[in-house]
Amino acid sequence: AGGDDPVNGEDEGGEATSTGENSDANISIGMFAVPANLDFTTTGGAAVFEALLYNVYEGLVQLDAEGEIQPLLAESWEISDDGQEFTFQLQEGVTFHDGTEFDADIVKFSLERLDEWSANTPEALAAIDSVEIVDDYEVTVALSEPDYNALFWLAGPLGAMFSPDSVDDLATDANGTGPFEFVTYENAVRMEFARNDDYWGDPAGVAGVELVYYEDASAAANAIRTGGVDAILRSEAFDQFESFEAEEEIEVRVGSSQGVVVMSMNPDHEALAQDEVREALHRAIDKESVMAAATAGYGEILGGPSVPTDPYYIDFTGTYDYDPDAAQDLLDSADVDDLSLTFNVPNRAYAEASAQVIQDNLSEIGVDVTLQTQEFPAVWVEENMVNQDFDLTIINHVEPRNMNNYAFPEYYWGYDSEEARDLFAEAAAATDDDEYASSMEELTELLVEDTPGVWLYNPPNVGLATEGVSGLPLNDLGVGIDLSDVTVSE
Amino acid sequence: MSNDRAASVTTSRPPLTNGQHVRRRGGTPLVIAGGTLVSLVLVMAIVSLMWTPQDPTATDAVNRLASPSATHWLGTDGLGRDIASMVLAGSRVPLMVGLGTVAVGFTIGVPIGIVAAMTDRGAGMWLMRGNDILQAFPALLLAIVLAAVFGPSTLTAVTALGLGLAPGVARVVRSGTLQVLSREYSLAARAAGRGPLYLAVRHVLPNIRGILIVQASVGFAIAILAEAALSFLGLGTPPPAASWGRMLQDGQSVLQIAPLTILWPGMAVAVAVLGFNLLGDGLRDRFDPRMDVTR
Amino acid sequence: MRTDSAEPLLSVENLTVSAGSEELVHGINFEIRRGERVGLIGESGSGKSLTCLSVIGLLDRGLSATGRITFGSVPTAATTAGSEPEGLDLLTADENELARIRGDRLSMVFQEPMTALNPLMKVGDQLSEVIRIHRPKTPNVRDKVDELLSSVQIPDPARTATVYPHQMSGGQRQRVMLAMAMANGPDLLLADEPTTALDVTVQKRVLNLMVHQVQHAGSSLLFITHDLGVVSEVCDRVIIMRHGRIVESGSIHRVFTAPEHPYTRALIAASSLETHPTTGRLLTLDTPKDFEHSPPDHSDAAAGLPVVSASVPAEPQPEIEHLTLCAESAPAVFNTVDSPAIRVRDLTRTYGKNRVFGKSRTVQALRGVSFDVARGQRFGIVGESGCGKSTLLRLLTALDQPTSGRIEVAGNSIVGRSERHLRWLRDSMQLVFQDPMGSLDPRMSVTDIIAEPIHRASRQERRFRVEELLEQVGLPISAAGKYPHEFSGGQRQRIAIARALATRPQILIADEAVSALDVSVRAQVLNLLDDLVKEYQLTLVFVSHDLNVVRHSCDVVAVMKGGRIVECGPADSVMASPDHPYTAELVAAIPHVREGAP
Amino acid sequence: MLLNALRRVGVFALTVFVASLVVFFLLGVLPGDPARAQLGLQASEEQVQALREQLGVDRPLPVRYLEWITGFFTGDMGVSYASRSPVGPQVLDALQVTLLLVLGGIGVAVLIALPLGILAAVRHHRPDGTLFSGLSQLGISIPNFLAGLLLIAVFSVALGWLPSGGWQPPVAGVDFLRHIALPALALGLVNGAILARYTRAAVLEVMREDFMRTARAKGLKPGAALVRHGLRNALVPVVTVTSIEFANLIIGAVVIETVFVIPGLGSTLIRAVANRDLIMIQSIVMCVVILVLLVNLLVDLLRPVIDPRLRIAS
Ligand SMILES: Nc1ncnc2c1ncn2[C@@H]1O[C@H](COP(=O)(O)OP(=O)(O)OP(=O)(O)O)[C@@H](O)[C@H]1O
Ligand SMILES: Nc1ncnc2c1ncn2[C@@H]1O[C@H](COP(=O)(O)OP(=O)(O)OP(=O)(O)O)[C@@H](O)[C@H]1O
Ligand SMILES: [Mg+2]
Ligand SMILES: [Mg+2]
Repeated sequence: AGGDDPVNGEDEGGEATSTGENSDANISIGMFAVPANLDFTTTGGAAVFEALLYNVYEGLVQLDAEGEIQPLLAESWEISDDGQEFTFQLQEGVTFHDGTEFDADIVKFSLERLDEWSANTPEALAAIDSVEIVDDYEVTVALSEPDYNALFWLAGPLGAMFSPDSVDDLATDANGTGPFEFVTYENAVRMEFARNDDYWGDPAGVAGVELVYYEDASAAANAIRTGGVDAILRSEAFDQFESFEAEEEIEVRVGSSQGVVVMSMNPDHEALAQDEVREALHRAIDKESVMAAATAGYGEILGGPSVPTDPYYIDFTGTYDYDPDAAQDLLDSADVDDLSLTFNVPNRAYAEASAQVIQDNLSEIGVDVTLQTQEFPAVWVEENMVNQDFDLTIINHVEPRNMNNYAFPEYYWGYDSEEARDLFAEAAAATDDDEYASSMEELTELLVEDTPGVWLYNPPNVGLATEGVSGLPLNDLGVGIDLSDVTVSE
Repeated sequence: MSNDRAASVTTSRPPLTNGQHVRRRGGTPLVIAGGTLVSLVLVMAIVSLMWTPQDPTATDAVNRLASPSATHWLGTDGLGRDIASMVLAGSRVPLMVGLGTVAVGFTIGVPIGIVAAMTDRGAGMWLMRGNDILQAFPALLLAIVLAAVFGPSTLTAVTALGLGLAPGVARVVRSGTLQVLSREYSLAARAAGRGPLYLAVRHVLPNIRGILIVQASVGFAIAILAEAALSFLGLGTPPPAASWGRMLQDGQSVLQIAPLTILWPGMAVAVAVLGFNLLGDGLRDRFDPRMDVTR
Repeated sequence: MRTDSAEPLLSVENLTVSAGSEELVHGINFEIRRGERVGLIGESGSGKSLTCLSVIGLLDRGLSATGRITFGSVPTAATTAGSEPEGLDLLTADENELARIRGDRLSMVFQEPMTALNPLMKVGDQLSEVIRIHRPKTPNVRDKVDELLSSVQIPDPARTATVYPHQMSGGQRQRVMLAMAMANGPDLLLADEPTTALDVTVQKRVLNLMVHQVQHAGSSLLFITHDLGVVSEVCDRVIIMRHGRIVESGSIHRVFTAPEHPYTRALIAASSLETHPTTGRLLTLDTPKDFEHSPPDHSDAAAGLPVVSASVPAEPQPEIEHLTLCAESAPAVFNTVDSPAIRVRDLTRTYGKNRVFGKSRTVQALRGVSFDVARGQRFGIVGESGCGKSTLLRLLTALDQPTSGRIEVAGNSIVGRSERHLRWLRDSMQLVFQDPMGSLDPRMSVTDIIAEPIHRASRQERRFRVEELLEQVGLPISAAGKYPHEFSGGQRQRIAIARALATRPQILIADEAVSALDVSVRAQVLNLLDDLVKEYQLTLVFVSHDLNVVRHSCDVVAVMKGGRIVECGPADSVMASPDHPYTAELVAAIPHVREGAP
Repeated sequence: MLLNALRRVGVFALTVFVASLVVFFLLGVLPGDPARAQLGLQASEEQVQALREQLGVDRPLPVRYLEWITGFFTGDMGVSYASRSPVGPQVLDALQVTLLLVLGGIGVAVLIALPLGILAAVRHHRPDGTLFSGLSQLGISIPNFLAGLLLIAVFSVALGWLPSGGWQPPVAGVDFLRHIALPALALGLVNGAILARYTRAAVLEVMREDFMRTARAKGLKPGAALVRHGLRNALVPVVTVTSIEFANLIIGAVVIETVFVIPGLGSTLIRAVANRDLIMIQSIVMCVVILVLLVNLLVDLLRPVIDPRLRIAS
């Protein structure tokens, strides 16, 4: 099948179809966040599954471009009234790239294997109790308690279907049912896919995909300028978008992401334990400036922990608007002066830029902030998430619906609220969208009021595409980047 | 193990006594040019301690990447900070790194070199072996690894760069010391009943002073370049301390649209390095016109 | 071959060399005729080299020569057949013209045999190059090279042609240089102190060769040296320079027998270590008046110096035996006395150690030396370079440890003692070195240098002592605050001597203490040493490669060769009737100012 | 001579051994947990512990050292913590890339340095000689990554002549050359300037030598004397410096690779440091150290070839 020829970045000639699309074309796409290896069951970070899910691996369901759950390997499903049983009807005639047939055994195998996952939030599907094979193409997934989010998580990496024979070398090879076959991954340099000609659904629009990895936004921007790549996803060269927009050949596509850039305030710190102090800090920060520094103004200012694409999103931007005087008053009323804080900053451009603006902002209300840059992920994770040794820290939580982490008191930001936990449980037990959304909205309000962190902004998902490239996904939904619709025209 | 041989081949020539090579006090224009540039940087650093046009850490995201104006003489950077102020204040870190590097390098290298020369056969040989091993770890490599071990900071950079400088210093000091020790005045001092410490302090150090000054000057230049490279890799001076290397790193992403953000710190680095190099060259000509070129 | 010897080959008119605005050579004039050998003498810095380099056009950049240097008067090379009969003005000639004659009609031998050859090129190739440059079509250049090498008496020329310069001894290299210069049978050979870096015995051989070659090829020779003895053996005519001027010139015979200029007279006196007939002191440049009235008797100078009776210490001296090392292996003990100041027995010193990897290379610098030095004796050691003189002195002063053997100073063994137990030795024994510049730390003031051996003393005491010493060595008190570079060679050696005397030692060891000095200064320093030895009642161990000097300054002389003492006895007796063949060779090699020149 | 060479090789081996100890124990104290770095934010302590055991990072250091060092020299450098694939091939691939880049850099440097240095020396008393020295002085003062950025800005972004980054293996032919051109230039420009300075100094030094005067006295014109006698002598120190420069180039390559997105040792190292991929870091640092020592050794062995004075063992 498919991968006959290595892809090398430039559009090769091929037969043009009547629509002007070249189905023999190869496309090379610049990417950020380098996968350490191919095993997203044990390797953290979005980089791995982003590339593989929906392209090489598939799950029972998927998220469409609007974030709605759609069938994939499951043709259809039913949810029991108590919300504890999901019955899936499976696609027939689906095979893995190595020829293994996809059936109910695979589903049972894959979902039960979630116990062995050590990365990418397997606990989100902790409610799964058992997987029953009804027949070859029907399975029932039983939950121990209702979980309204279960389908959503099944649409993500946790729902990926694996062939039992290939789970031993997940780190170095990928065998799925998707529209692309995995060809090669040159560590941190490039990953290559070839079209799966035996795909059960609509075949992919290009013959081959090359994902080229960059650690540096401007290096990638230079590459697309000079024809090194045809497109870039997740571009962070914000300052260059303007000049790209002025150019004919390159299209700048600004979409949304699931990311929440949040500055957490450690409640173990004496002063930060006080509501007034946290609120003061929140109001002292000019989020517009922060976003201007971090993303050149692209993205959405946040007032709360949810992002606009969440079904329960409420705009809280007005709640703690930038007001240094009010912040100063708050501090005074809390009787806090000479506040000095250390701010652990992961060594990522957005974080360093944001932190410097914040430091400057806070100095205006007399809060002395010391920046401490830490390598991400190794040091930052250890110091902040494991040891919880910080006063302030900042990170972009990219996983979808990351607000759920406020349910866990042991999570690094140490938010511990009985009320919030009850609301989470209520939302999980919801049986319809409205019920779910209203619980979550209530929860959001509570969080905003408690303000355990300063939600800064929701970064954009910016793609750059050269002329003739179309079908690139616009939004980042925190699942796989579906490249099957990408086409290249003459 | 390698360089001494070349040194001995090139320097073991008998002294020129027939007056054809009259030693001139060379290098004055170089010293003046280098000295001027170095002073310029020093003055920048000192002035920045007391005054900068703007607060170099004050961000102003609305005015980011502004062109030069009356308030922002050289424009602003990606966070809206005043580039002129940052260039001024940014001279402190490289100078400190340079000073620290030279201090560390000398504190380690000079004693090693002198002791190795004085105990040439026994302990000295092993000292130089150790030195060779240290020399196989290039300074920047050390810096990267140390930054990984202890986290990136000026201190780790200084330590690593100093450790990287030390073996070279030790070598030069050793060969200089050997030369001093081979002079009859050293023998005379021993015959006068003077101990090794006296010899080191009264004869060796004053006579290798020239070489040391040259090494210091060159060490400064190297340290400034290395600091810039480390900061560029994100392993040097962490924000918000202004440093030219960081400015270059920050400016890299806006090179196309605001080349000035990179031009100024780039020029500052070049001027400082040029200054120290010229000074070093000039001083080398002055102190030691026939110094072994391999170091 | 060339007949017209009356016509000058080289004529230098009003040659002035200056460095910027500073004039270094002040309008000198001289001529060299065909086949003539002219010596150019003068103290260091008098402009000899500059004159010579001006002729060949290789002055350093920054120096400029004016005047006129005419070379040759016959049509130059075959290439410029019908050209002017006029000689070529070397100062105005362009680089091409000069390159054509250099190495061909005009060639030069430099002073330093160690560095004048390209270290990376085989000797044969360097020789053949000079032939090929000027005679590109010469057939069998290889044979020619062998021939040249054997003409300068290099054994096994074919093999020698394939070695690198560093594999040859200094004398051999200098012969290669000579062969190179003579390769194309030049009209004029310039030789700038070609043998000062060589041992006397080697020097003698090279000089003989040079004269022979020049005579054989009918070339003229301009020979630069500061050694009158050498020039008188090599040249027909001599030019004497001082401070960039020619003070006197004439035939060897005339100049050496009837010098006109006082400087010439002084120079001659100083270089042959003449003593004042009444005081017994060496004649120096400072005392020209003294000997102007009593012209020196040269036959005396050549035959033997007046007895040094005046400087012999008052105390009775034991009888000194004149011994010779008979068989190579016979362990001889020389100059035995009772209760000597220094007693040395079976002293050996081997350099080089076994190494972890590779084979060991050792040098036996001393191979069993035994002798005594009596109290108050002046003990001289002579021998060619590398025979172990300095090694011996380092052992005597406990600056180095012997491989085996015993050394006693005043009855106490000094071998294997730690520095702490040698304090007394440091106080009672001091050293003066060869190189007056090298033995003084350029970064220390004269006071600090002289006071270096004085350990526990107040500032005041120190200053007193330094001033006292300065006076004794004949330097003004004002010298105390100055630095070594502000002094001349002779003055520097005085400082070094002052330092050596600072602790009022009983034994003074002098390692080639006057070898680096000009003849004119040498006499002053030797006089000073004589005085001080008397005044301080010193036991003196005096090392030199110059037999004349040792003979003047010492009672006893030991001749060393290859790490052994081969002969030892009263200075005069050893010089007058050497027993050992090597001593005989040394004595014969001393260049003498010739009397009746041909 | 052979013995001497053997001795040097022995010393080299010993040095490598001690260096490996230094590398291993220095990195043995790295903070940051490789297992944690890999599993990401949400993994539980038990999972992390399990991975630690699986990776063997919980065993005593000496055991790990022995395992690592024997593995290193038998080609089995272990399995990377991050990529879970054998380190050996990855390091070798990266090494190959870096070596090519460094060789390219040396090539450029030498091409720049020799003419510039020689001209600057020969004409040091003229304005153009001063200009050449000035040029090389200026070249040294510019950080190589800045040179790289500027080269990209000019030759790939503005003019579009060459790719802005990336790498192609030599089999790609022209494409390989197109990709290596700018990084090699960026590396070589700066180091060429340094080398030019040394070349100038060496040539100046040689021009003062007595044997150069002898050559002139033989009838050689100044140019011919320099070519026939001077350059080879000047080469001795220049070769030594080139070896030192080689170490600098490897390190320069670390930065240049980052600028030009080249998958060499440098970028691999930086990433391994970020991942706390100990085995990877160790192997790379060890490779660099061995490379540096090897170049020193080669130069040591080479110098006697150029300089006969060094041929006698001492
Ligand atoms: N390149 C130069 N620049 C300036 N002054 C020089 C230069 N070369 C020589 N001199 C000076 O010119 C004078 C004469 O030097 P020259 O070399 O001719 O002396 P010399 O008679 O050969 O002495 P020696 O016996 O020591 O060789 C000395 O005072 C010397 O310092
Ligand atoms: N430190 C040393 N290591 C190895 N060999 C040495 C050392 N010092 C001297 N030698 C060798 O020992 C021998 C004797 O040297 P020494 O210096 O005693 O000779 P010298 O008679 O003083 O000669 P010169 O007249 O040249 O000063 C020489 O062959 C010399 O090469
Ligand atoms: Mg001279
Ligand atoms: Mg000696």
